[in-house]
Amino acid sequence: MENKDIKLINEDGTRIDGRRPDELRPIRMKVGLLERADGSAYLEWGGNKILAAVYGPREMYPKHQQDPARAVVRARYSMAPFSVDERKRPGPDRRSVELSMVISNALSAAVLTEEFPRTVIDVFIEVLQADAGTRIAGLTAASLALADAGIPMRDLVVGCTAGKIEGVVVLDLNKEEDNYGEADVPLGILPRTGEIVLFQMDGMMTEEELCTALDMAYNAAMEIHRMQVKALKDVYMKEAEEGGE
Amino acid sequence: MENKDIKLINEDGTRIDGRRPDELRPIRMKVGLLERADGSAYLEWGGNKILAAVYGPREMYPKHQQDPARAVVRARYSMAPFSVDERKRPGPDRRSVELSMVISNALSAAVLTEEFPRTVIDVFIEVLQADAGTRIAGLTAASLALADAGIPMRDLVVGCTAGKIEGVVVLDLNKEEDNYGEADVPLGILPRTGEIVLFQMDGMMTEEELCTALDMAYNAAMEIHRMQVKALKDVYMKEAEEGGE
Amino acid sequence: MENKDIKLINEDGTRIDGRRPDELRPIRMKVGLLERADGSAYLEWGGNKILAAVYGPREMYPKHQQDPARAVVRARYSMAPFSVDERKRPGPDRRSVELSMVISNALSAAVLTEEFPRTVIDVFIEVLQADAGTRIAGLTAASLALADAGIPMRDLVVGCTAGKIEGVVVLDLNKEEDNYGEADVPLGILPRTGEIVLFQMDGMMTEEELCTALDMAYNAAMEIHRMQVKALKDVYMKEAEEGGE
Amino acid sequence: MSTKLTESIMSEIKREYIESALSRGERIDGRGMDEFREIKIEKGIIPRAEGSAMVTLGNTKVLAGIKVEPGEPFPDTPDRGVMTTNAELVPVASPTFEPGPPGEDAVELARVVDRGIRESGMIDLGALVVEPGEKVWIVFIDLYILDYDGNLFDASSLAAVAALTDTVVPAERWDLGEDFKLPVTKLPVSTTFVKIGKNILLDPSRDEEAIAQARITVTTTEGGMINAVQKGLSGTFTMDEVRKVINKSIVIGEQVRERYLR
Amino acid sequence: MSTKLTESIMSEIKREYIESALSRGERIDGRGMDEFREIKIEKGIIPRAEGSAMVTLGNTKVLAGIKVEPGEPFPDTPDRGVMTTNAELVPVASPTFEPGPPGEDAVELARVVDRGIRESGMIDLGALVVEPGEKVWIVFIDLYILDYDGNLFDASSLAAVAALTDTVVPAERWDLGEDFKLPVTKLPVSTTFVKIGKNILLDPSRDEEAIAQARITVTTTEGGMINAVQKGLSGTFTMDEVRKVINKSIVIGEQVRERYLR
Amino acid sequence: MSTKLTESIMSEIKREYIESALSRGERIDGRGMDEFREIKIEKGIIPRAEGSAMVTLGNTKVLAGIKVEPGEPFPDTPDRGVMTTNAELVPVASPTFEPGPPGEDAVELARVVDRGIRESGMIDLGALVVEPGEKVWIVFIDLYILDYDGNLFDASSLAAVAALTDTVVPAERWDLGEDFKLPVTKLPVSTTFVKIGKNILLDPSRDEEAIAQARITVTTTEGGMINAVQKGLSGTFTMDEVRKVINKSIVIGEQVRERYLR
Repeated sequence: MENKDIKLINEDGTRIDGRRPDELRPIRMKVGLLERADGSAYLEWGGNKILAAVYGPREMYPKHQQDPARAVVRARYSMAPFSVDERKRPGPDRRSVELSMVISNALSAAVLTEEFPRTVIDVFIEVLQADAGTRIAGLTAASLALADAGIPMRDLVVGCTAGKIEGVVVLDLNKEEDNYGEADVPLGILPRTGEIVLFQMDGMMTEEELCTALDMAYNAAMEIHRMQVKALKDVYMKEAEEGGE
Repeated sequence: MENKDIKLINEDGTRIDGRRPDELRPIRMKVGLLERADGSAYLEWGGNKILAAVYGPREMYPKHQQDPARAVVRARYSMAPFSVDERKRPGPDRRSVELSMVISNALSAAVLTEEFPRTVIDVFIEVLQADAGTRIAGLTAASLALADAGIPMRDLVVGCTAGKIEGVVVLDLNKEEDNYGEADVPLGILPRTGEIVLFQMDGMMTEEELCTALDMAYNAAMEIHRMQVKALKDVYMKEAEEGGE
Repeated sequence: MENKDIKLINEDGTRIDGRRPDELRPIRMKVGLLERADGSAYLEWGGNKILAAVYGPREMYPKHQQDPARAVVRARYSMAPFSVDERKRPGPDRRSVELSMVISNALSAAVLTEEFPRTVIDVFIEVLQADAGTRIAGLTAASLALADAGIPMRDLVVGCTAGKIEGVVVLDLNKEEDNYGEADVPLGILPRTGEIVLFQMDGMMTEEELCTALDMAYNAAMEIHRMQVKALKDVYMKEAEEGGE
Repeated sequence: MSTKLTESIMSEIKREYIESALSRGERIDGRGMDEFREIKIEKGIIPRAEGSAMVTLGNTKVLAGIKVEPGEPFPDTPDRGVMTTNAELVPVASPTFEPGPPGEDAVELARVVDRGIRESGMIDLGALVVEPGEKVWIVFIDLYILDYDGNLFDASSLAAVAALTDTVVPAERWDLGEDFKLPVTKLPVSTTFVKIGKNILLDPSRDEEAIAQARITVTTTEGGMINAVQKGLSGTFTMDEVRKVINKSIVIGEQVRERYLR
Repeated sequence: MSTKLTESIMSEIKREYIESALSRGERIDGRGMDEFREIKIEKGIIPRAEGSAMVTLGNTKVLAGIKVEPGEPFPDTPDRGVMTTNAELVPVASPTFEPGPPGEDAVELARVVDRGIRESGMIDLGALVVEPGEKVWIVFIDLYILDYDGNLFDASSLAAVAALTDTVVPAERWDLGEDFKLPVTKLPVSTTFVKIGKNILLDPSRDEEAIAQARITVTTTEGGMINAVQKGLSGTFTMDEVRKVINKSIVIGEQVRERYLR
Repeated sequence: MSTKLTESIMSEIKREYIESALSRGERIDGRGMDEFREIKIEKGIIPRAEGSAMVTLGNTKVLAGIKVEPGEPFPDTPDRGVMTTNAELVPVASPTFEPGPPGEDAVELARVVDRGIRESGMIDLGALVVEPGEKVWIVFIDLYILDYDGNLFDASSLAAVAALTDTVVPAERWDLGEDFKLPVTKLPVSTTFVKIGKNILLDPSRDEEAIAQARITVTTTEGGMINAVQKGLSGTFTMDEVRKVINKSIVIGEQVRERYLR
């Protein structure tokens, strides 16, 4: 996170892509597009293109990883080789191992895991094109895929990233802002209770800045949650219609 | 498969090693030379030197790979580090993974796998020196090793390669022809019925050329099959004699 | 083992660190310093700093490696990345695989393995700083950790290294002597019976030199064994005292 | 294990259903023996990649992404660019696909697709040289299988070929001159058949693949040239069957090329 | 499996014991909610390393060793040195740690420690350049967990920071001028809390970690700056709890810095 | 598991048979205690390799192949070629050998063979320099175990040494001057003994190895020099036994060298 010669904030306070500090990039969601998966969702968020699929609950293998009291939610975050400017070698790196872990934890907080002891719920998140904020976009898509798979949850999971660029706290960093900005704060919540299920930060911020960023991301997450609900409604209304034909 | 300055066909129609277009390289086969293996065979074919050994039927491990209805024939094609001009690093590469698969499939077509459910028949093919056509040489040797191990088969498996060099369809490419020729057609058959169990091709051929190549390889395979039968007879006659001493 | 310009033996017969040919480097031992391990020991020997920990006997996993008649003693020798001048990449290399094996064998000779069939006794040896002779230092520490874990043994295991530098047979090579000397003879024994449990050698020695080296290492091992006994007494007397308070 | 039991019963039922239809000369989805399922090709859907295409073949979905980067040529071909093909059976695509390095199915798939493209000379590798022997363009073809409903070979091959025709070499990003379209000279098409009993079917669905004895893929190019063949599975073909398949592949390949790739 | 049974009963007993103490506002080892266990830092204990420190936090023991070697810079930062952090959950430390490449716990640990140090700008990477774009100093931070009794994050972070302040760049060994102290400008401190029921506890012991629902680590530097946050485990925090933890981390971080690192 | 049972009974029967013969001072194959099985060495059987040799020792078969290629020297020995030894327990050789990267047995085997050759100075590495510090010849010794019937150490060592004496450095292929014979100055020979009860036996067969308590390999060279020792297995030797083995190894090693390697 180094400030090069790039100017991230214009004189009128807008950002390099013309957004206001608290403005989201365009978001599109689609639920249930894969044939084989038990549940699936596709999400475009700025330049991010992300596919999530759910399989399960199914028997946990190897057996010694079973939890006799609940289902294990096992998310796997993965980037396609062509999703970034320089080709990424296939296979997990340390970053994707960590992101898989924090996403697994965040989803576990929402799923009623105690209903399916000894099973695993596999959540696969494929980043087809990356444009900053992929972990939160992946989390948001994964939660839709879980809903599509009919997995009982006490709430959807939704999130947003805030950050700091050229001293200003802003919402939803894009790639240039992420590369040259000063801080990055991904946040995931359960919208019904406002509980925090994912929270990371790196960069350099004062306490006040961080709290501002948290509030900004929190409010945006609530807005994105409304899109989630709409996307789910769309698919089920469509199904109902088709069912009625 | 790039045509360099090398001239592969002489003015009299013979090839760089003096063979006619439809002439095989010298082939020698020896059955049952290893002490430990359940069956084994050694084959020299041109400059190829290939050892095949069979273990099994034996219990399949790990268990979840067992087939409750039949034996799994699991061939593993491997090249010794010193078998080629530039030392090959030990361990499987993508090419050997693919060849192991097509050879496994070809042998499975011959073995009466339904007689040994839940077991594995391991076939190890070691290329000690490589000189083009190793997959077919390995397949031919493997089938002898299976016979030597007493594995019930509905037929031996045998094969030959044809190809195209400087526009001419020829039999049994050697290394230079394989490197600088225009196409390569490995074929494996069950000689009794003439069924095709292995068939690959790469290069550039017309339909007519490919069919000519197939016929050529087919006929040669029948000839090589006679050598297989002789090699097996030799070893059993020798055993019978020794048994009678 | 190449002799550079370095002079390893002074004119008065002493070595570059001032020792006589048959003199040990300073050795310090401490038993039972880790909280979690079943047994542990820390050993400083010259510049070597080595930690050994024992877990077990515990159920052997995977099961097919169980020995129905006895416990398996499984030592793992490992060097910390910062233990040597040039950072060592984490993970086992071929050298550590071999040393783990010879140390496992040497410890197995002492442990009454028949008392714990089907189990494994894990011995972890971590070289935190390396200064020649680490395998023997690790073996000596491991044997203390086994004792600390209360594993029944017919004897402690102890060892020492001898070697040859500039034509002279000397005891307990240090790093420079190991790098530029002519031979290295690590020896491990059971002190009660004098049986040899570990013996390797590499370099160039006559029969007489090798036998001299063996005797020298053997006698030093007996001396180090007295330190082992003292270190164990110290810890148990301290425990007894504390128990009595 | 009741799931496994159910699976096994279901697969037996499907087998009978497919075979009984075939005995009447029909496929269960109503297709002719030599008919592809519906094909849809969307190019350019991953703008960050140098080229991309999503192919939908029935319910099978394959995304091909192309990256082009400068690198070293192979020592024995100093004056040619490099191409390399990788396939990932992404676990979103099927309950049986597992995360991890490519298994033998993924390796075979990548290698068969690669051979068809390479041997056809589709990419003019001679035009991908920056400095002979030192620096050439490396074309990475990455196949991402997203939904598996049979016939990955043809779907992947189509996706790779379509993505390559969509590819621009990003020379400017590397300060190596102006961007230019990847020089493409041929359009190889693969056609895959399976054998079920005596029947030979083009473009098998997943249910058909599950009960097939043998498989064969033939890749052809303009002018009736054959560039790659791969026989798969442990069943057999007769020589006559093989000849017919080769002939059909040339004819059908040309139709696919005309309709979807031109 | 009687061992497993015993373990499970023991852990239930421990849970009740810890929770009942917490319900009285107490921790089982008598500490206050925002109190660290005893901290001991020994620097320089591995003289062969370029820097080292052993940190004892209660019964938890972490050894950090620093190696510094010349190498190539990253292409996008030709004028900066490189730092890299690796953590090994060495199997001496716990019956549940297994030999082998770092698992997800070790990866998370290394990455969180790394972020705190990196984002604080602790190491002046701009001063670690030998020849821009060609040769820079690479700082390897290796964390060796030797005894695991809870809160590896703070113990590892302390060990890494202390070891870095002990580090001398071995320029002479590589014929690159005179040795010099690693230029260190900040002293980041991480503070880790867990949530058990409604209680939020600093520096959890292993028994407390075992029953915690959620974990949070905040790394702060001089002047109340926050450099890294990591929420862990599958439980949740309220926004209010998070704000309090952030504030406490700044205060307590400054105390630790003053007392142990200055 | 009836196979396992049978195996276990068979091995018990073999043990009694071998031990009872030894109690009469005999080995089951009639050999003397210090006698090798029949040794056969065929050099040059892999013409494509730079050197090769197949060694048959009783029923044990080891093929050694040598490749020699130009490469970089180690930084600390810029004026010396490089040698490296690798052993593959090829799964053709035994029902218990599995495909995959070398296990600990293969690693030990390769390292012991390597030490004997390296420490004897057999290969004149100083004569394998093309350009000091830049380019030297790398000698790859690959041991391929083809049939395992005991005593891989001596069979492999013999095969490696014989193959090295057969080796021509392929300088012409790399445009580095004329081909030349690999400069070989010594002929190290390893002799391996096992201990069964009180008996110490040279060149153990597989059945003897299966019941041996301890193993020792001593590699010696011209002039009675000892270059490598490796004690194996978990049994013990007395100091007296070790001294005798060392002495015998020198004597027998010289006989083998004279008879098979000169």
